[in-house]
Amino acid sequence: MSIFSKLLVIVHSGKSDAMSSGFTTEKLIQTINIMAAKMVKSSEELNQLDNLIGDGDIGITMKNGFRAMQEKTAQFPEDVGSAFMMCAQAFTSSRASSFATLFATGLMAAAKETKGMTEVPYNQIPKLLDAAIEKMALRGKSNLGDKTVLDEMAAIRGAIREAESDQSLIETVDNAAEKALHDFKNRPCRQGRARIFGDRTIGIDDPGMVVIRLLVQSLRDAEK
Amino acid sequence: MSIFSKLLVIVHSGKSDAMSSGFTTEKLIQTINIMAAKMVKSSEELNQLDNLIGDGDIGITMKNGFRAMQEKTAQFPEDVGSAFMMCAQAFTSSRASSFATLFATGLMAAAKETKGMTEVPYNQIPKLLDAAIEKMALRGKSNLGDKTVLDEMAAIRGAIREAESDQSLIETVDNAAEKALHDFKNRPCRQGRARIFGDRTIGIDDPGMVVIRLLVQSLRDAEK
Amino acid sequence: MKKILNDPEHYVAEMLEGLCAAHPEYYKQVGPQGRVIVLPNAPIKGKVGIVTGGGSGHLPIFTGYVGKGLLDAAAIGDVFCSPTADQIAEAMRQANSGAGVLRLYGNYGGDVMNFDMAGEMVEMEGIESTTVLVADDVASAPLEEMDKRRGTGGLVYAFKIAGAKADGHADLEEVTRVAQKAADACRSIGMALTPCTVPQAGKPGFEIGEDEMEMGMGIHGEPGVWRGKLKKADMIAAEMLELILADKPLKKGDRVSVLVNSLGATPSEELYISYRFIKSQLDKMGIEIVMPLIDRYATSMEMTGMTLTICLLDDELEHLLKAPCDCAFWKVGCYE
Amino acid sequence: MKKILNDPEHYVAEMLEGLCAAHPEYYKQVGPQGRVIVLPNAPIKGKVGIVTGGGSGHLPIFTGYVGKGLLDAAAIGDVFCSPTADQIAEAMRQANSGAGVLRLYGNYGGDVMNFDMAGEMVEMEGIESTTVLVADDVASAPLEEMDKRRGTGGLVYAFKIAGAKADGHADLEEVTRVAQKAADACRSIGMALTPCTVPQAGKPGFEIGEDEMEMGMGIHGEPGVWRGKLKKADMIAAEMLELILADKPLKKGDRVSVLVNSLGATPSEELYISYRFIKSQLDKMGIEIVMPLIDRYATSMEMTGMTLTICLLDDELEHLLKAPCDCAFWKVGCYE
Ligand SMILES: Nc1ncnc2c1ncn2[C@@H]1O[C@H](COP(=O)(O)OP(=O)(O)O)[C@@H](O)[C@H]1O
Ligand SMILES: Nc1ncnc2c1ncn2[C@@H]1O[C@H](COP(=O)(O)OP(=O)(O)O)[C@@H](O)[C@H]1O
Ligand SMILES: [Mg+2]
Ligand SMILES: [Mg+2]
Ligand SMILES: [Mg+2]
Ligand SMILES: [Mg+2]
Repeated sequence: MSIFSKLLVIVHSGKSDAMSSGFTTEKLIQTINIMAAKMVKSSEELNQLDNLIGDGDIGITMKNGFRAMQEKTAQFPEDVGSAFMMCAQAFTSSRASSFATLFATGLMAAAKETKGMTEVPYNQIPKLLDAAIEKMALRGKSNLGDKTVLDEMAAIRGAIREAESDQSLIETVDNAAEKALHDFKNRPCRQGRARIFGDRTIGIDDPGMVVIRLLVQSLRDAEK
Repeated sequence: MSIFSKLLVIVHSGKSDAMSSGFTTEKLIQTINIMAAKMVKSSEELNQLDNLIGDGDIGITMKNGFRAMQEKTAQFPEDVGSAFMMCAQAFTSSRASSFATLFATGLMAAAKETKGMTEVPYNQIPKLLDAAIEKMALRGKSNLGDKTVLDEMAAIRGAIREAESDQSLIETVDNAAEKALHDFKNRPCRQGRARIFGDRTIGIDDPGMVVIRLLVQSLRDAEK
Repeated sequence: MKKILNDPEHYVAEMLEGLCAAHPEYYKQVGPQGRVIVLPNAPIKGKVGIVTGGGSGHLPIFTGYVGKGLLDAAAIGDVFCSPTADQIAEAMRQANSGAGVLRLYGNYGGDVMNFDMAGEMVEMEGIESTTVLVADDVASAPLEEMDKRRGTGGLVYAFKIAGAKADGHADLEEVTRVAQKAADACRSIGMALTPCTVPQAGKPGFEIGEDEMEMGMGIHGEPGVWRGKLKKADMIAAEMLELILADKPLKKGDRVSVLVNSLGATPSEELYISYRFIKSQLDKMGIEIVMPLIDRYATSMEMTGMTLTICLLDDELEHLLKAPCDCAFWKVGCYE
Repeated sequence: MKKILNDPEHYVAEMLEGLCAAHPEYYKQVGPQGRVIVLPNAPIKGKVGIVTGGGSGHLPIFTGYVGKGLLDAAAIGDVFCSPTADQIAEAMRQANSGAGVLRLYGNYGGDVMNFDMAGEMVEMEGIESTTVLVADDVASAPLEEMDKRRGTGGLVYAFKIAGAKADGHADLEEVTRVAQKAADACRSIGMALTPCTVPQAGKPGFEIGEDEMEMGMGIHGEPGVWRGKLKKADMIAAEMLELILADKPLKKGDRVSVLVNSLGATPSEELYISYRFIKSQLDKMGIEIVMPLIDRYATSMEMTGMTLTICLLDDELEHLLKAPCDCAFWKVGCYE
């Protein structure tokens, strides 16, 4: 069973298991590596998407951001909160862009929630996700429904809550991620650079949403 | 017999005739009109030539310059010298360019030579041409052989001197004008904007020389 | 990409190195990745610090306006990219003499998030700060959504006016008040004829036909009000003026400053042709122009086009606008 | 033709109208066809008048440098065309306070003929005048034919230095001497990436490949030393420096000013990238840079490219270069 799948299973069931009672720095590093590979591979595709309704840089942002985190993993402390904080710093300092700042804001929220813990019980993960969404919305002065990264994250959060069984969890999350993208495609972007394009964003996926969707996909693929 | 032909005949023979004992303001106006028509017609062609080794404006210069002179002809006084002076002023003030300044310099030289005369004996015309060439060379700080307007004018001056008979004069001048162009074609321009193109001007006619060649042609054609 | 550069990755670093080497009397390079440019004598005792920031590629904006009677520090990002929050935080630290710091910058999403984050970072260190956003581009959102408008030429007036106020050792509240007043007094509109190329992207930011212009386009190539055949200068100026006046009506007797700004490639000659018409229109309306600014004040590298900004003055703003300032790109009056 | 203009025929007239409307404190429009721009308070009693002239399309050159501590009057032609002799003559009359007039301009054939003619015209009116030609472009003729070289960035130094000397009420002989000294102290070289379009011509002055540059090209597109693939900034700067130093060797301990000038579209960012390298090379040679000028000082409308000028200073030139001046495009120091 992959880390992510195990993570989700446990998150959903609410019970911890003996072998792997929680999310550790080591697991964080593994997760980062899986996601980083996906971001490197998808970088150009993401740039092109951002180019349609933005400045064409979200692929660079993600590639550089994940590389910056990878460069720090060797120094990650056992304290998961501190490790998350280092992730946030690596991500922002590599390159400033809306998404980098939002992503770092989310990581910082997670850092705060997990400060001082060497092992984060899996069932606390939804709380981390909630905290991240909340802080990111504050930072972006944006609301759910604006067709941003937040909507994709909220869909994932919802899927975790509603998944019917442990085994189907990763599928459910993956489907929800895909569905959210689809649902928002024909709505206009109301935040960021894309906002200025107004109705021209209808029919185009929001780049930030696609990033989250790809990250989920990378975890699902890793499990196969 | 056209004015020009008569002019040349008499210049060459050195004798004046009763009917038309000299060059008057009226004849100056007729000459200007003939030349102006040619310049208007050749303007674009001249620009294109100047564009090869210069800034592509000599056609505009000539068109505007002759038009400016034509606008003044109604006010030309009987004094040929003053009329020439008005020509010079009209030509320079319409548009500054090397050729306009040189042409005006030549006209001013002619003005000085003919000041106070209402009729200029035809046999004085070579003197006017000499004066013009001299002053233009001083103004342009240039020498014969530099492949400029001066070389074309010098060739015409030479042809007048050497023409074998009155009747053949216009033909001789016309041929000399054509021959000078041909002789200089494969030499490099050593003055003006063209100089900077150096050997790239070999094989290209000097625009200023072509102007003079066309003016002669207009007089020959007017006679036919 | 027809640019004079070495590695696109080093474009900003080399540009800043050259800028600071050329004008060490105005610009000192410090901070994370050298992306903070600060007045050599900052922080100035007792003076409110003014900090800005934003993407590179807009010289003189942002870095260029660090100077006497202007800004104390700027955090500068990659071309058209926000600086990072820690760079902004460092700029604030450098500018802070204890009298507090005004964060004065353009209303772009990424910048706002990073300036907010930086503000929170230094707040914990005891640095008091305020924010004024310049959001003057009328083409970027309707009047009802003014707070969504992006900042453009109005930044120049806000920098100048707030800088002069801080120069007179007003307190943070006062400096913030006039900065906001200046920002509110400005309206701008842009138009573009050709795009520019972000070095790291290597290709033009947008495409536009050989005979086309875009009215209302943003300085990063954001779409505008309409795109169509290139009009004559007077028609363009008339429409720009109209769009501004529809948003902020002026009346006889008003005094304004006017900024006719090249986005880069548009030469001064064309700015003056346009100014000529704008002045004639304002003359007809009985509006007086004070200290017109006609040059490159806020650019997008080699973009062809211009922006028009009108800043409605009162006595206070006029006085501050005319007060001395001194940086490598702009000098007003004299310091003695 | 992507330009903001009305009728190309009125390009210069409207540009001058806008310029004088914007800056009446510096520029007054007089003379035949309004093509003479003069300081409003000229002629200045007891002061030698300095007059320049040349084609339009090069702002700030020529007209823009009419100002305090700079020029008294300029005669301005159509785009890239000489002014007429009677326009130049009128500029000289306007500048003449009785102390004589220096004709200070660039070595272009048409200009020389017209300035000479104008000189002869006003001589008859009793105006004493001298000539200094700026001929600093090393690419335009070999060292043996220096007198055939065209004028470019060196004009800026000659204007500034002669202007400062005249400002100190030196006599015509002295002003002429330092002007000549400044002209002799300068060497320049240009390079271009894209052409510009003369409005009346309506199409670009030359063609050049998408990945090509031309080294040594003149400001009107005159052919240069070589044309080939666009090189990296440091390679370009190194070659430009080399061409200048081959012509005018510098030695350890020399003091120079450096002008890195955009021909129009090339943004300040790229000038600073280039300056960074030039300074590093001169540093290595032990040559000190004084008052570097990095901006648009002499342009060709929207041409992409730059010129590099090096002006070797002695104490006298340095002092005059740093003296105050004030025009709409350039301010040095303070008048008080
Ligand atoms: N104010 C905001 N609130 C929430 N999400 C935002 C906001 N602004 C941008 N985003 C998200 O960031 C994505 C764009 O990121 P990025 O390309 O880094 O932006 P930029 O290049 O404009 O700084 C958008 O697709 C959107 O999902
Ligand atoms: N110094 C000079 N001496 C003699 N003739 C010259 C000189 N300079 C230019 N010319 C003549 O003028 C012609 C170019 O005229 P024109 O196009 O008006 O020049 P520009 O546009 O460069 O001012 C040349 O073909 C040459 O015949
Ligand atoms: Mg983006
Ligand atoms: Mg971005
Ligand atoms: Mg020509
Ligand atoms: Mg010409």
